[in-house]
Amino acid sequence: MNAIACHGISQSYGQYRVLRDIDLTLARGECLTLLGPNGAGKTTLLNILATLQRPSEGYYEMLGMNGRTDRDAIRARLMLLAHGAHVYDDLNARENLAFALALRDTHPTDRDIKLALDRVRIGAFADMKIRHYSAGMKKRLALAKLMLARPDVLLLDEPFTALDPDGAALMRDHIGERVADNAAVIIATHDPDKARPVTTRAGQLRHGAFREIALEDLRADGAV
Amino acid sequence: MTIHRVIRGVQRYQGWVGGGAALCLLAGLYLGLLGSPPDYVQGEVVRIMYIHVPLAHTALLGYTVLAGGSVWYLWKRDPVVDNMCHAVAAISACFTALATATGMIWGKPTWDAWWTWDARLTSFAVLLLILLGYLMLRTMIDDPDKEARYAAVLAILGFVDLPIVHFSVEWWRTLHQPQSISLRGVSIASGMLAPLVLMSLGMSLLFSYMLMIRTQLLYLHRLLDAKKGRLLSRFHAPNADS
Amino acid sequence: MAPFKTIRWIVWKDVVIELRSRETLASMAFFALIVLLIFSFSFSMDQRAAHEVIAGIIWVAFAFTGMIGLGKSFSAELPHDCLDALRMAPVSRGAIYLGKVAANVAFLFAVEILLFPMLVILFNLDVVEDLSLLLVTFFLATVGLAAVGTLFAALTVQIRAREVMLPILLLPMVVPVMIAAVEATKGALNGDPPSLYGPWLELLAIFDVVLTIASFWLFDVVMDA
Amino acid sequence: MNPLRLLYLRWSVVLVAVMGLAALTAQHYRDHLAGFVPQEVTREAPAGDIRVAGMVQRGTVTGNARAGHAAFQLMGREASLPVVYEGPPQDNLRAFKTLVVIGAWDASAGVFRAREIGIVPNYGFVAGAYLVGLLPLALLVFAMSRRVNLLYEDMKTSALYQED
Repeated sequence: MNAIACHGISQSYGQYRVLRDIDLTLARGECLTLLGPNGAGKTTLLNILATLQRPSEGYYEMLGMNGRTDRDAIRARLMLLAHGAHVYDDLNARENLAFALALRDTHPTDRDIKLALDRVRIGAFADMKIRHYSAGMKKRLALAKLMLARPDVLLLDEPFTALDPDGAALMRDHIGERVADNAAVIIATHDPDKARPVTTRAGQLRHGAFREIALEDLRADGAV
Repeated sequence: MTIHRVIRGVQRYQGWVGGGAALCLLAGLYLGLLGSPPDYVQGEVVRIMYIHVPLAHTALLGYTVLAGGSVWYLWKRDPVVDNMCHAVAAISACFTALATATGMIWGKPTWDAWWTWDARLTSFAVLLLILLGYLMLRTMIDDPDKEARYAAVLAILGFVDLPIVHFSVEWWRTLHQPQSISLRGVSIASGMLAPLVLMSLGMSLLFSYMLMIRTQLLYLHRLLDAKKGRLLSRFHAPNADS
Repeated sequence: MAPFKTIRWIVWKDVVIELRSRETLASMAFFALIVLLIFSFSFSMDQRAAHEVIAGIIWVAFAFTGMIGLGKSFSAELPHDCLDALRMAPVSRGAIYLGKVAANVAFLFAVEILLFPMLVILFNLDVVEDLSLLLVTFFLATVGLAAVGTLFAALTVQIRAREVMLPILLLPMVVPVMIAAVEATKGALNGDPPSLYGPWLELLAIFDVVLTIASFWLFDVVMDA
Repeated sequence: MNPLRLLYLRWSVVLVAVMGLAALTAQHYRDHLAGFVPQEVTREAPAGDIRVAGMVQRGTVTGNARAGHAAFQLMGREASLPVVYEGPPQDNLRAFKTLVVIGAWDASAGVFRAREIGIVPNYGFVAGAYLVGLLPLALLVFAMSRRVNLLYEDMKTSALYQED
């Protein structure tokens, strides 16, 4: 059973076609690093897979579930790390984690949350309002959320931006751990060097069309 | 490029519907203006009924079609159905505005006022506001899928709301003033029935004809956009297409 | 997750954020106060005249205040794309809706209770001894406003010109709530026998039930893609 | 035939039919409108059946119009006209009501013998309502049909619409 199987997914906005006939399958335990210049449709593809929008044409299956009909079941198994941190400014880190995980029907104890925050090294700021967090700290908080939720499918949109080398290493180690744990991961990034150690497959989006590339061709400039 | 089968059907039958509408309306106009007797109380002014009442009925019919089409869209997610809903809304708004206008013209000689807070006039005004809000909403969304969904939500909720609006306004007016000469006070003489039925039928047919035309219009625009987009992306990414 | 738990978490989140920032409550209360002040300047009223128009003034003020509160309840989800997080959450959309409605009713009702003494002072009202029916009126009308308003706030927050579109779409829909609320409030403030304005409360209750059910189902369409 | 030309042809047929109907209607109502005011009747004493429009003078109504016979003074701008009504039962006879009476001038008795009483027709409102109701609809339908036809023409001719 494939973790993700896209069948002819296209997305158009009026006369602009952002995605064109994407056929893509990803097995569990695979990590696909997706390259592509700005406007290539990476975020749109991740949004479609994350059930945030419906493709204009085509459909996908995730873990054997239909992306059109079993949306709630799919949502329970995947997580999207997006540009927005999905946190509330006026809650502190612990409250944000508790709320986000409660919506996923995960109820970590205070100790679990504290441990996760310590692992991403923001345990010292656990009671600070997110309003005062830096972008990197928010990213680390999102990483802590991933660690606690442990979804089967991870969709990561620019996971390394805003992170310092230490944070990027934490992120990469977690991805590697999840891949070893038989999760399926898609990383959309402009920074393939950081993703390379955990990548098992590479692909490229150009003008909305997907094509698989060799791992050796995974380069930052994206020119293949 | 294939044309949607609904649009094909529309192309086949639109001539009959349009011709039927023209015939019914002409016959209805003849009977209404010349062939029917003036009313005992209202005199010649009663002839406004033959245009006002069919317009109002058709506006309500249009709103029912809009709500039904919206449910249909949410069920099937067929863009043609969305084009139809968009078309219905514009046409119903037009019919509602005209029904209100002719109602006001009827009100002036009968109640000696262009506007009264009569339950029907008020509900029609609210209906018109909802329809205009609907059309405005559609211009505020860029994503066509989102536009269709949100418009459907608004239409369905408005349809649920409308009886409550009418009921509450009617209740409110009867509490505040004795019922004024109601438009319903006109007893329908036998000579009046024929033009009324013909005009109602003609207006419903005209509404269907307009709906067919406007649905095609919106559909063709969408087709044009999609087609242009395909050409554009072929131009941008020549390799990807082969 | 059990829907009730989701509702509780959503309400908890909204209330905690509101208690920390006090943005919505403060701006709503302040706005309503300004509206009331402007009304009291523009009609120089004796007590008798006040009784005729006060119910209308109250509900104009509350409706516009409600627009602010309802709009904020979803625009607060916009920073850091929290709305997307809610849309991706594997919980029933209906539970999210009910949680948001509950939080909105709580905020609006709190502001109304807060402003009522101010009204009594500004417009020299005779305070009726039995306020329970007035409170029921306020509550039912607030639920009606919030039931439709929450749906439309969720809808308009995802489109252009949302601050304008919310009142444009919402106000025509809640005409019945406004009529019934004004009539019932008038009756309650004048100390009329409840049998006179009771039907309006029934109408409010019917409206609340019908439109909450409709919005409950439609919220799914608004939030899901 | 060119579909656009066919459209214009169809609309011309409808237009002719509507104009014919309008002419008929106008003719019909002109016949009904031709009438006199009270001072003209007393001055010119026209023969035969005529229609006179005026307002019922207060306090002059005698008899019972509901039973079908009454007498009253019909006020014009300058003079008033004594009217004797014999005809079907009539509800509309009230002081200050503007009426049209139909009958003949009896010069020997100096009264107007009316056999029918009607209220003043208000064709302006009727015409206004029909124009307001139909004209925008017609314009809208015409504009839409034309645009659809143009779009189909475009589809056939323009390079944009080659088969996929």
